[in-house]
Amino acid sequence: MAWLNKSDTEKNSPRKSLWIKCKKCQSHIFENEWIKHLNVCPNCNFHGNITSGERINLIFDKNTFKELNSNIEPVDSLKFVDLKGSYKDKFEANKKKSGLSEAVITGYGKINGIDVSAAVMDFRYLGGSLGSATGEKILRASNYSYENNIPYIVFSESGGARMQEGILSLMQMAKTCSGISRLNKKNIPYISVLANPTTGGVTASYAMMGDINIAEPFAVIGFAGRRVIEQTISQKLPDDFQTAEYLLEHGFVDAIVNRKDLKNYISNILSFYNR
Amino acid sequence: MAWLNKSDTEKNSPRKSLWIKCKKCQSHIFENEWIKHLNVCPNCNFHGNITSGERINLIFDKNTFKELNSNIEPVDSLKFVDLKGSYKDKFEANKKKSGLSEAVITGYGKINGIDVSAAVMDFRYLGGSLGSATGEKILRASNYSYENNIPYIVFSESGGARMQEGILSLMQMAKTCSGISRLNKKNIPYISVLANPTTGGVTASYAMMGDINIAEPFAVIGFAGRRVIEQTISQKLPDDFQTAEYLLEHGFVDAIVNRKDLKNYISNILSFYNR
Amino acid sequence: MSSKSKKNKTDKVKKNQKPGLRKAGNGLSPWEIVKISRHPARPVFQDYLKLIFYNFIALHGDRRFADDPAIAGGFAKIEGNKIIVVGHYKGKNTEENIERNFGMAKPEGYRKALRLMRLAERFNIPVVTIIDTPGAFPGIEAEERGQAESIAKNITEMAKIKVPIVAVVIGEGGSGGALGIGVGDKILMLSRSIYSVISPEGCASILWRDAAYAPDAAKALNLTADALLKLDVIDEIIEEPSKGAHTGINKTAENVKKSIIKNLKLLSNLSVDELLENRYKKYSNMGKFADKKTS
Amino acid sequence: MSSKSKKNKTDKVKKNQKPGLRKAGNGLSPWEIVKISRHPARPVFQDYLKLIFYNFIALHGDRRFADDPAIAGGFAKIEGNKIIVVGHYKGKNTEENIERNFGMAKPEGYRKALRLMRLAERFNIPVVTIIDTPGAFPGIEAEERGQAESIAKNITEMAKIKVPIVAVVIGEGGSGGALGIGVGDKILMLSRSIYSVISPEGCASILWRDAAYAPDAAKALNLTADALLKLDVIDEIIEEPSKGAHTGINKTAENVKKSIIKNLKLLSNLSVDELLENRYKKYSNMGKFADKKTS
Ligand SMILES: [Zn+2]
Ligand SMILES: [Zn+2]
Repeated sequence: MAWLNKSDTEKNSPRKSLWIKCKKCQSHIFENEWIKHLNVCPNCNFHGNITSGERINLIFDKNTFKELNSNIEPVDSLKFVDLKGSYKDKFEANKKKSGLSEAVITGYGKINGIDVSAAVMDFRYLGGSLGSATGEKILRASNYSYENNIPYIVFSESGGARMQEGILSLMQMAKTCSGISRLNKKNIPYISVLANPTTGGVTASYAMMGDINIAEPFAVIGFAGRRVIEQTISQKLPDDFQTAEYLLEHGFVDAIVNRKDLKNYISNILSFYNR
Repeated sequence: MAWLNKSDTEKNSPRKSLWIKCKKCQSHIFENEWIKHLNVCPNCNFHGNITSGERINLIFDKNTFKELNSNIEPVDSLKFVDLKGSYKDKFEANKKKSGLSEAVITGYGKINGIDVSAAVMDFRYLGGSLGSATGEKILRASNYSYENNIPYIVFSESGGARMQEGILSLMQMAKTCSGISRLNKKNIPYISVLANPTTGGVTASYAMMGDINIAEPFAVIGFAGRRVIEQTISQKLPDDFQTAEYLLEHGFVDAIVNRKDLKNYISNILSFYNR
Repeated sequence: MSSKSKKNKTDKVKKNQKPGLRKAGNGLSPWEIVKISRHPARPVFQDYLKLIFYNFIALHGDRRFADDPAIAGGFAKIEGNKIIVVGHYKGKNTEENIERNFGMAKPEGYRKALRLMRLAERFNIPVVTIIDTPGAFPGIEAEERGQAESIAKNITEMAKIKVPIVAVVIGEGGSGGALGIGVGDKILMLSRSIYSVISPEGCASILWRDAAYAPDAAKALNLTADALLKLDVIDEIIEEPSKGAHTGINKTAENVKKSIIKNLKLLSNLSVDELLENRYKKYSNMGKFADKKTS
Repeated sequence: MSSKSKKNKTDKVKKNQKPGLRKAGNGLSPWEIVKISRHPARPVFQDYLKLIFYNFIALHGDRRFADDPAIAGGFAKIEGNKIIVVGHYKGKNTEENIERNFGMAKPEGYRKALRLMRLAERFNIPVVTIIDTPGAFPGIEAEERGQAESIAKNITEMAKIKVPIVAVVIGEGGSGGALGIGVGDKILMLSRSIYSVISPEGCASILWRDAAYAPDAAKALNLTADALLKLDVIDEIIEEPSKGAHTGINKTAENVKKSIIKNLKLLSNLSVDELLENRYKKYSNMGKFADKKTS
């Protein structure tokens, strides 16, 4: 659970601490308690990140999830180098640290007995960013739905497009959506689950295109970054701006569902699919 | 031109006057001048009503318009009687006065050489209201487009559904739109021209469903009546509320076109149709 | 095909529904029926959601601007049938009514309804709509966001929805605001509900120049279920107690359920092409006019 | 089919475009090209509307909320070809830019664009999109009306539009705001225009923690036409004067016209099925990744 330290606890809290500090209410939660609650704050219901593996365990019937295309990995096609070094070094370090070879795990499995194809993003790997390999895996997963006539589900948790791949990352928006477009034509249901955070190019592509969009409580979901908007308007934004609750009110998500209820919620919806 | 007296001049101005008072700027315009300008105020560009016959002359190539279904007329199926008498008496009086047998003339013709089917509403007849016979004629006109694969154009000028036919008038919204729906499926272009006024059930059905919606300047276009809304909100509405200009700003009409330019504007659009 | 099934329907009505139909009008004036249709205790959409629908999964939002609380909808089951249900959502008390805008929808409500109906197409399950509204909301923001466009769009698109649509008027069928979710293959109506092109008060204030003539207008408008059945606008009257559904909620709900199930079954036998062709014919036959050439 | 035509294209590029491609990069750093792409005198959409399009009929509105002045579009002709043209509309001066929001569209702009593309389907004429935006507008109202949804929807729907789509980047191709009207069968780019996932300044302030590193970011991002052609993201580079289109507007416009016409002709030979299949293949092939199993 080393990743928890990065993504859900204060970076400067010492690793040895068994307390997790909730990002939202700032309560200190005993680590076991936090994990027992599926990384949800028992005090304020803030939903922290969970790993793709944990998500899969949570959603899929035991031993039914079969990963596909794990062999697809990024390349540093632009030889991108910034202040902190090369993209290649970065994704290799991320791989080492997270044990993941991309920001998404894709495959198929059963949810309360219903067959689906799925893509599960993982924030640990480069902030869940959308690169070429990410896009390839997500498209292949939707094509698996297309070919097998089974519903498609994506769990998003992403900072957006992966800058280090330049325009190629932007094009993954079109690539993944071309897959969604095919599902639409064939009338195959697509459910998008938006976890905290889902922003930028991921929100502006497949994550917002669900036939049904489901958000986790308090998830930040938006296109432009908060800071960018505050610069544009030269004033502070309200606290609830770009939250799941804000998006529900503005008509962009169908429901906000607690993590513990998500599996049954999804399978309930899928049970209505009649083809 | 007796109707001008009712619809475009002050009712209490004596008929013998050769002056038309503009509804918008209140200027007194010499009648010949008014007619020469196609019933448009030379002072403020307010577009007054024109008869269906004048509209046809204005839009269609000479002697190309052929009327269809002129035999369709209203019946007083509800035996509707209000304070002023029966619906039957009312529409018969309207027929006598206007020479029209319904609030719409339908048929086909050529616009700068392009074949179209068209419905031209006429405000003189019961305020251009939508009754069963109106709806039947409008549906038949769209079906003429459907069967002959030619574009469809409706010129609306209507106070809305015809109350004296009760629910049957409401159902004409669904009836006329079922015709538009068929045109959509067959990808046959439908142009809606909205003249002053186009309100209520006519706006909330075929008039707003144009692939291209064109409004005449200053035309009042809306769903709920001004007075009803003012009662709801207990305050006066701004002057431009529900005008063509307001609708353009809010994204509901493609263009505001002067009456004198309308024929060429429409034929320019139709010249792009490529089937 | 359409006219045949229409005939069947009419026959059935004559055989089975006539007594109810007569009872519907029996002893009650149209204005009394108007008042029953608006009775504060009259069961509303959320009552039926509890009584006859189950596994309801509420879905939200028009994906454009907002989620309109005046219209609710989502997946639901009714006697084992998977459906999408969409309806006007009046409140049960003043507070709820203010929140729900008295069931008066804005454009985002109609757009949400259309989105859900298209979802029904994707999932290949029928649509049931529940109509109960004084009318579409007559406010500035509704006009400025396209009240007319949203209703027009729904009416036009509902003609193409490739799954069966059953519409049920349970209270007030208020004009375009009702029709905006009302273009169905079958239109059912509770015997004390109304469906009208304009409210009796509105009609009276225009044609009688005094809203106090509403009872006269109610009579003239032919807005009761039995009048509408005679006009071939609705397909079936659903029985409710003589004094109104609120005096026998469970029995009324049971009748509503039976009628919905019966009609869903009838429609399920049709192919998509037949369904859409019948729907087109149904609406193309709406209205009464004279054909002077042939008459 | 797609890979074959891709090969053909690549061959052609190798034969005909290489000199231009070389010239494009020649002597100019990516950052200099960024500055040229944003030059205040650089021709914008309305210049091309005057120079290469004619019979333009502007159409307005998203039929939902507003008409966004940051995106313009309508019917037009180009060398005898009937098309729908849609593009970002930057102003020619500060006043116009404020009115047009500097070509930064809001959701209603993208929704208008989609409406017009569907109109092209109805009229059966191709779509030409003109891309020139710093990005989608990053403001509260844009977020609250669904900036993300509107772009996502366009990208998804453009994959299905049943007529050819040619996209031309004439200045700034700013991220999702560009892609929102940029999913074409052919993507053309002026040699001094840019197309990037993020502005160099934005990238620098995140990855270099200082916007002053924008020139470095510009280089790293590979945002120039020649870089994008090598990455198989665009199909063709359109020549412009070395110092920028504003130093030779007429000649540049002529080149843009020729390129559009050439590509419209190529696409007009395809059936709708081929067109959509090729479009799908084009985008499904976007990106570079390692397949560890096969490599
Ligand atoms: Zn907390
Ligand atoms: Zn005037």
